[in-house]
This record gives sequence, C-alpha cells and structure tokens, in this order.
Amino acid sequence: MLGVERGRAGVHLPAAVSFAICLCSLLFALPASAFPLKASDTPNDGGGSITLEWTASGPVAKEWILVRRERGGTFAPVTTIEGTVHSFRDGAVQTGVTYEYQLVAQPTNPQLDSEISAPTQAVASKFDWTKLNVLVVSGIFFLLLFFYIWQAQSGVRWTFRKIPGLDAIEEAIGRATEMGRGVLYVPGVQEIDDIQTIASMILLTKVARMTAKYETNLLVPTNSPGVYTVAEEVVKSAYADVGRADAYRSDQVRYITSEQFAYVAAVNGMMLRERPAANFLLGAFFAESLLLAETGHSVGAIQIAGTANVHQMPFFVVACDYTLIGEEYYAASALLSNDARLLGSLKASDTVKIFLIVVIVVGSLLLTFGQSWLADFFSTQ
Amino acid sequence: MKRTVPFFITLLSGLFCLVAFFVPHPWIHDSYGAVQTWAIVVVGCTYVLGVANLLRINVRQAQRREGDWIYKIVLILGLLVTMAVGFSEGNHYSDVTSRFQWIYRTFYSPMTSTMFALLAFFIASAAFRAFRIRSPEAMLLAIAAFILMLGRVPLGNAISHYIPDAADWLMEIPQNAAKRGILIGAALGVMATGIRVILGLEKAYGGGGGEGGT
Amino acid sequence: MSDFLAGLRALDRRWIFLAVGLLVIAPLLFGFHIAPVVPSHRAKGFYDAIERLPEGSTVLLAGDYDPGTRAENYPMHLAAVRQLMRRNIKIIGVELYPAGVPLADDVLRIVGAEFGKKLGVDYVNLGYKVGNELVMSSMGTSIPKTFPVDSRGVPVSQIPVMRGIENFQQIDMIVSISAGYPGTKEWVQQVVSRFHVPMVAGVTAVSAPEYYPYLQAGQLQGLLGGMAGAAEYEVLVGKPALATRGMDAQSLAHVFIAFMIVLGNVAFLGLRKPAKG
Amino acid sequence: MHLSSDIGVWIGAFLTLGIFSFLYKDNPVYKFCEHLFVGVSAGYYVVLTMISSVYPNLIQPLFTNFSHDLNFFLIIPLLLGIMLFSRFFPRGDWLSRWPIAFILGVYPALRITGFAQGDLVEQVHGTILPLYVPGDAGTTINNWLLVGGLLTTLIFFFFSKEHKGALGGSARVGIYFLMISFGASYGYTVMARVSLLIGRVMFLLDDWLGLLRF
Repeated sequence: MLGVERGRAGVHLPAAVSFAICLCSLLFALPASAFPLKASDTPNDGGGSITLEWTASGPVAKEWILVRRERGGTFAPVTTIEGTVHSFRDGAVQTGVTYEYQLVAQPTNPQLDSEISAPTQAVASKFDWTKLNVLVVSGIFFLLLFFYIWQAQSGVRWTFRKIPGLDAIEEAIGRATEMGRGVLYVPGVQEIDDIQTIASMILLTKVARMTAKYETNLLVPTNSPGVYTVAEEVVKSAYADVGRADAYRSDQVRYITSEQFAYVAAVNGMMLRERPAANFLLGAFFAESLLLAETGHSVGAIQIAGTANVHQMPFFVVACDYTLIGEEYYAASALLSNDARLLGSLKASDTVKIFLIVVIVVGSLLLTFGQSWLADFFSTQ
Repeated sequence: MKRTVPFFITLLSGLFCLVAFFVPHPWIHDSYGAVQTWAIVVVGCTYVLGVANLLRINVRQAQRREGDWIYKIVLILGLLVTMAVGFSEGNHYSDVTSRFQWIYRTFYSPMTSTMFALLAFFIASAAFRAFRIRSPEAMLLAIAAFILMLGRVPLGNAISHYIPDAADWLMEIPQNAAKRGILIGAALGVMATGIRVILGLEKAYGGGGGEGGT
Repeated sequence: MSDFLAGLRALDRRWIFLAVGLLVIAPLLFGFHIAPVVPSHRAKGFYDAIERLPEGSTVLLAGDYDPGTRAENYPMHLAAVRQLMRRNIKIIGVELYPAGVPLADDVLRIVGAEFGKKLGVDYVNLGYKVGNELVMSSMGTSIPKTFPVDSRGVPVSQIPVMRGIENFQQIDMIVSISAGYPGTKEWVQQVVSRFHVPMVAGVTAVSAPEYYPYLQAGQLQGLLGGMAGAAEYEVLVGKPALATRGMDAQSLAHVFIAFMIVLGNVAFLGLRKPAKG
Repeated sequence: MHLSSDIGVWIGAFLTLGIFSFLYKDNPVYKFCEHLFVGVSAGYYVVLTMISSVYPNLIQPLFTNFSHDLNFFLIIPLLLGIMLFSRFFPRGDWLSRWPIAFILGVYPALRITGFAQGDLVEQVHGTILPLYVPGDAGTTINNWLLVGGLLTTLIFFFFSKEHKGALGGSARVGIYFLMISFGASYGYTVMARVSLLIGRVMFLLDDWLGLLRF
C-alpha cells in the first residue's frame, strides 16, 4: 500500500508546484475574473500527454478554444471544448518539451478566458502504478507456485480431498466387468496440445490400467491423428504396466475423422452397436457434448464426464452420473499424474484462494464500516 | 542448439511482454509494439501452415483411395478453387460484387450457419431423453433453466412480469456469484500454465484459447 | 398408462425434430403475435451508454462473429450502427473473425446509406487481422501500425476518419459484438482495464452468462444477450427488425423444450437408479 | 410466394437442406456438404490471412518501404515465418520450433496479465461489497448472496482439505450456486440454438421461397 501512496504523491508533486505558480500569477499578473487552468503531466503513461483541469467560477463561455504554445513560442489552437466540460487530455504533445496552455472564450470575450497555465512537461513514467495490484497478486501467486513446485519436486506430498467422480471410475469399470460389456473412452475433440486433452490422456492411463486388469474391453475413438498417436501409446503401455501387453488389440484405439459431427455420428453408432456399460467423456467438448451424453444415457451406460468448457457442463450434469466440473477435472488429472509441477500448481492455487477469500471478507467488512482503501487497492479502472 | 535456443526465445519474449505490461515508458513500449507486430505475422504464417497440412493429409488420403476418398476430393477442390479465386482478385476480394464474396455468400455462409442450427433439434431431443431430475441439485438446475427459458422471451413477460424479474435476479446474483468463482479458478489455472510455459517448466505446450466456440 | 409411457420412451427422436421444425416455421409463416417485446434494464444500459457519448466521438466497433451466429449477432450489430450513426458518432470497425468482415461491411454500408454517411469520412472498416487477443494488445500500442490498411486495402493514412487515431486514448468507447473466442472476454482482459476504455457488449446467448461478472464489476456498461437481447435493443433504437420478428417462434420453442424436460422425466420415472454424488 | 431467381440462393438452400438431412440420418449428401464446407472455409481463411495480415503487415512494408521506420527489422518475423515450413522437411524439423517458441512466449504473457487484471483482481474488487446498506434491505441481502456465493464456490473448488464439517457445508452451498448457474447456462444455450434455427428458417422461407411478408 505504501508503495502506491508514495508513487501517487510523487506524481502529484509537480502538479502542486504548478498550482502554486498559478496562484502567484493570479495575484500579480491577470485580471481578477480569470480562472486558473491547471496543467499537469498525465500520470502512468508513456509520455506525450498533458492533463488539463479547470473550474470556472461565475459566468462561463459557450465554448472554449484551447490554445497551446511551447515556451517562448506563439499560441496555436489545439481543439474546441464545450463550456460545460472541466477537463481535457492533450495527447498530441512531445515528451520533455515545456508547454503553456490557455482557454480562450468563444465568442470572443477576454473576461471569460482562463489564465495561462504554468509551464508543464509531459513525462514518460517508468511504472504504471494503476497496475500495482496486478503485480502484487500475480507476484504472490507465482512465488507460492515456485515454492510448492520446488517442495513437490523434493518429494513432499500433500493430502487432497476425494473427488467423487474419480473414485467412481473404478466402480463403473467394475460394473462393466460384471455385466460382461465394454468401456468407451472419448477424449474430447481438441488437438493433443490442448491442456484438457493432455489431462484426458492422464485419466486414460488410469482407465486403461483398470480395464487391462479386469480384462474388460476398452474402446477409444479419437478425432485427431495427434490424439490417436498419443492415446494408442498410453493404452498400450498401460496394458504392459499391469503385465497384460498380450491383451492389447490394435483396433481398441481408433482415429475416426476430424469433422465434428461426423465424429459424433460415428461415436454414437459405436455406442448403439457395442452398448458399453460405462462411458467416459473426459476432455474438451463443444456442441457434441449433449449428443454424446444423450446417446450414452439412452443405452443405459454409467457416464462419467469431465470438461473445463463452462457452456457444456450443464448437459453433462443432467445426463451423466458424475461430472468433473472445471477445476475438479484438472485436479483429478493432477492427482493421478503425480507430477510435481501439477501438484505444486494445485496447492498454490488453493493457497491463493484462501488469500482471496480473506481479502474479500476483510474488504467487505471494512467497506461496511466506511473504509474503502482495500477495495480501492483492487480497483483496475 | 535444438533445445536451448527455443527455450531462450520463449523465456525472453515472455518476460519482455510481462514487463511491458507494467512499464509505459517508450524504451520498452516502442519495441513491445514491434514484437507484437512480428508475432501477428508469425501467427498468420502458422494459419497458412495449418491449411498446407490439411491439404497434404487430404491429398494423401485421396491418392490412397482410403475410405471416403471421394469426399476428400470435394474438400480439396473447395479449398483450391476458393484460394484461386481469392488470390486472383487481390485487394478487390472484399467488393460486394466479387466472385470471392459470391463464394462466401453462396457456400460458406449458409453451411456454417446451418451446422449450428442443427443443434436446436438435438437440444430438444436431449431435453426429453437425457435431462434427468433425480437429485436436489438437478432440481435446482431445472428450475433455474425453466425460469430463464420463460423469462428471456416476450411470452414470459406476457404471463407475469415476475418471471423476467426472477430471471434477472437469478442471473445477476446467484448465477453471477458462481460464474465468478469459476472465472477466478480458471484465471489461476491459465496463469499457472502460462508461467510454466514461459519458464520452460511445461513439457507439453498448451495452445488452447479460452472457452469460446460452440 | 404404462403402455403410454413405454411408447413415449421408445419415441423416435425424429418426431421431436419434426415438432421443433414446425413450431419454428408456423409463427414465421403465419405471422401471429404472442406478446410484445419489452426491453430489459441491461438492454437499456447498452442503449444509454451509447446515448451518453457526445456527438462526434469515435467508437471502435468490434464485429467478432461469423455467419455461424449471424441470427443472434447481426441484428444487434445493425441496430448498434443505427444508433451510432443517428448520433453522428464516428465508427471504426474491426473483426477478429475472418468470416466476419463481409457481415460488418454489409452492416456499415446498409446503415450508412440510410443515414447518408460516407465511407472513410464517417466510418471505416479496418477488417480482419490474425492473432486474436494479440491484435487487441497491439492496437494499444498503435492502431495504424496494427492495421496499416483497411478492409479494401486503402492505407489508413489516407482515411479521414482515422486522422489523429493513434491508440485507445482516442477511442471513446468499444462496442463489442461477439460470438466467443476471441471476443468480449478478451477485449475486457486486454483493453478495458488496461487502457481504461469503457465498453458495451452484444453477445450470443451461449456466452452471455459468463459476462455477468464483468457487468457487475463495471467492466461492461451494458450487455445484450442473444436474439432476445437484440430484439429488446431493436425496440429501443426504434426500428424493430430481424430479431423482433423471430421472438414468437423463440417463445414457442422455449415452451416446447421445457415441456420436453417434464415429459421426459415423467416417461422415465423410476426407471433408473438414483444418482450418487 | 415469390421464388428467388438468384442461383446463389438456390445453391445456399440446397446446402442448407443437405446439412439438415443429417437429422434424418448420416448420408452422402450431408457428407458432401460437410467436406465442401471444410474445404471452402480453409480456403477462405488462407486468403483472408494472407491479404489482410501477412501482406500489409509484412510484405508491403518490407518490400516497398524497406528503410522507413525501422521496417528492415521485419526480416526477423519473415525468417521466423519461413522457418515454420521446415516441418515439411524431416531434417529441418527442429528449425520450426523457433517461431513456435516465440509465439509461446508472447501469448502466455498476454494471457497472464489479461486474466490477472480482468478475471482475478477486478473480480475480487467487484465482490468487495458493503454487507449492510442502510435503508436498502434488498441490496444488503443481494450483497450477502454475492459474497457468500463466491466464497462457497471457491471453497467447493478447494482441494487441499477433505470436505467435512463447516468446510463440507460451505462446499455443499457452493454446489447449489453452481447448479443455478448451470441452469442459467442451459436456458441461455437453448435460447441460442433456437435463434440460429430461426435464422435458417427465415433464410429458407424468405430469401429462397419468398413466403414471408413483414
């Protein structure tokens, strides 16, 4: 906080000086009816701009012509301003050149003109103090992030809460095994470089290991060659991990087509033919979410869905047995991956959430009692 | 060389753009402008690369007579003709009477809008076959959906002005609070991934953008 | 009764498709009117924010959508340009969807002719630029360097309306007509707070709920959601058009879908295990 | 009835109906339309990207105005853009990582600051609300709900502790807020899809068949 106060005070110092000069010139030089025109450097910008403010007392001109001169030069018009306006930002000046301004009344009436402003320069700021809050919040978050990633890399493991949808995966595969039917895994419709698809591949590892163990048929239709390559590798090595490399068949992972609805039609066809007992819809989904969930529901499969695409969540929530919502979906993949970077990030964002909750509660209480400084600190506009 | 150079390019360009956000001074800001223009151009080239790739894959599939090869030829022809017409017209491509605009209005526009119009039918059928109210949570979801569906059209207002009022309140208070929670969580996720990418801590490169699209 | 329910459960979904189709066609074809459109306070917020702009201001009009969501976005785009031109506000159009350029050209040309405005003097369309949010950020440094030419290929230095426009400091407001990514969310993130420019947004219904936090926080001055929002705004601008025409079909389809949810739950009552979790 | 005499409208209507035919079942006409759509849209994107971005922002300043305004620096993005295409040559593949690395520095940096400012800091600011507004019980209650709704939603997305006791109770409340927001999204999605269908029906009935009189 102190930083802000100091920064702002620093910016306003020349303004105060110029105001004092204005007052002096008011006393000595100009007719009494003229009003002061305050010119100061526009704060927090890259220079090239001077802010003018004025309050005209008594009668006011209909319009003003704002005139400007470099020190020692002659006045030239900048713009025309309506009489009701009280400030103007002149963005057409050069940084480091000294300017003086005056408001000239239109129609001509020297009684209504402003004083000539104190000489002012536009200054380029080295830091935009209005963005200090962004720096503070991201700084705290990133420091926590590096700290927790470092801790996780040195072997620290934290306890996390249970995620019901994650636990249900085993139950669903178990049920499919009992019923002697298969499992369908749809990894979303984005490319392999999408974060949601990557998370899906991590979850696929768990599913594939279980189906290999229980000797349940697993089908993975993909909609991009990139995802196909990775998914095949994931499933193959999962089967090998549990010692059942022989049980892996090459047609378990398939590349269908990249066309959105053609892909959906093909996957729906698979659902109707194979009648899987469990459907996993985990990844980035768009409009196809409701089509897939609808068909899966109609064939009576247990459905576990997960996506971070907010618009699609409602369709999964109403048609699936479990839905991993947004962050839950990422958290599930982080927990399964045992990757220090993902676990550290999860822990760091949890910690920042506590910080934000405290800020909101304290800020609201302060505001209730008329103290707005904490709220103001977080203002960006 | 193969790994270090890209690592430093990402690190330096990322840190520079982060700093430029906070520093308005022309020392930083002028070169920031240049860096952004460069990036725009490079992104443009990745689009061209993407289409070159699409063409390559489809030509290969058509050559091998795989599966739906006949449709791949339709795709390739559509692509090449559109490109040929567009480039031959140069800067006049945007004139209302140009052939490129004719292709846009006759082929592109009706097809893309119809693709999404299909979903109106699917949403109705999903409402019937896959909207199960079997828990208090689902009940809340359903009630909110009902109020919104009625409150956002003139019919709801004609029945009673309380319906749009309730819809407004739902949107502005409870809905808003939950969406803000999701927004904050997503922001933390994007920031964490972003800084990991810049610092080279991310194995897989994430490129996806936001939650747009349909 | 149970036979009836069993019949319902076995219903081919194509019958539902047919019903939807008929419900949408009938009100359009026979033109019957169910209820008048009454503007909401969000639509008024959008309208009033533009009304408050002084004449001669310059507005950046971002038309970030393509024909895929034309039915929702085009009517609000058209109405917004009507309000802006009626108030003699200068318009600078940009589109971050490649297929949005012809739509924006149409809107500006049609309304420009209505109000006798001249291309280049009163309005200009800078067209498409690849790069999504990068383009927005780059415009914060320099609009003429980001868009050296307009959508016709004319250099911006020769376009009168662009005279003096360097970056967002000369832009009085952003009007964002948006279908998704990149769009309103990115304009808020990259421009509104960073360069302190006020903004109003007209968006597709799918994305509208996401923007309520921005509206409440004051990052948006007004919000139009979907075709219904467009219809309300058309009424405010005083020229009911495309969106208003569609509202009766919209009402009927909504009631039908709500009915489908209820019917579906009745038909499948007790058939499935209760959900856990 | 006033049938359109424009061949373009007829083609558009054929394509619209061809895509709607998917509602009956997947069929060759639909497949034809879908592939044609992918081809035409890819061609359109390339033309637009080249003519509106690569040409005016790179080629034109570089080749017609080389020395003006430090334009010669544009050689850097030109080289980066060319390096992208080294992907097509197995041995030069590693070169294409340089331009990608550049993009991977710039975009995450933009997103970090954009999300931090717009979706984190400002949203926290927007939720700091007075918990008692004298003489306005409605706003007081709404402020409590907004603050409470956001806090409980954040608690639901809190993973470091088992959801039991007070924490579990809060998370439960958070789920209710989330469900209302999903209901709202559901309602709005229905609205969106129906609108797009209305748009297509208007095209068929009005532009093509000339049946509508308004």
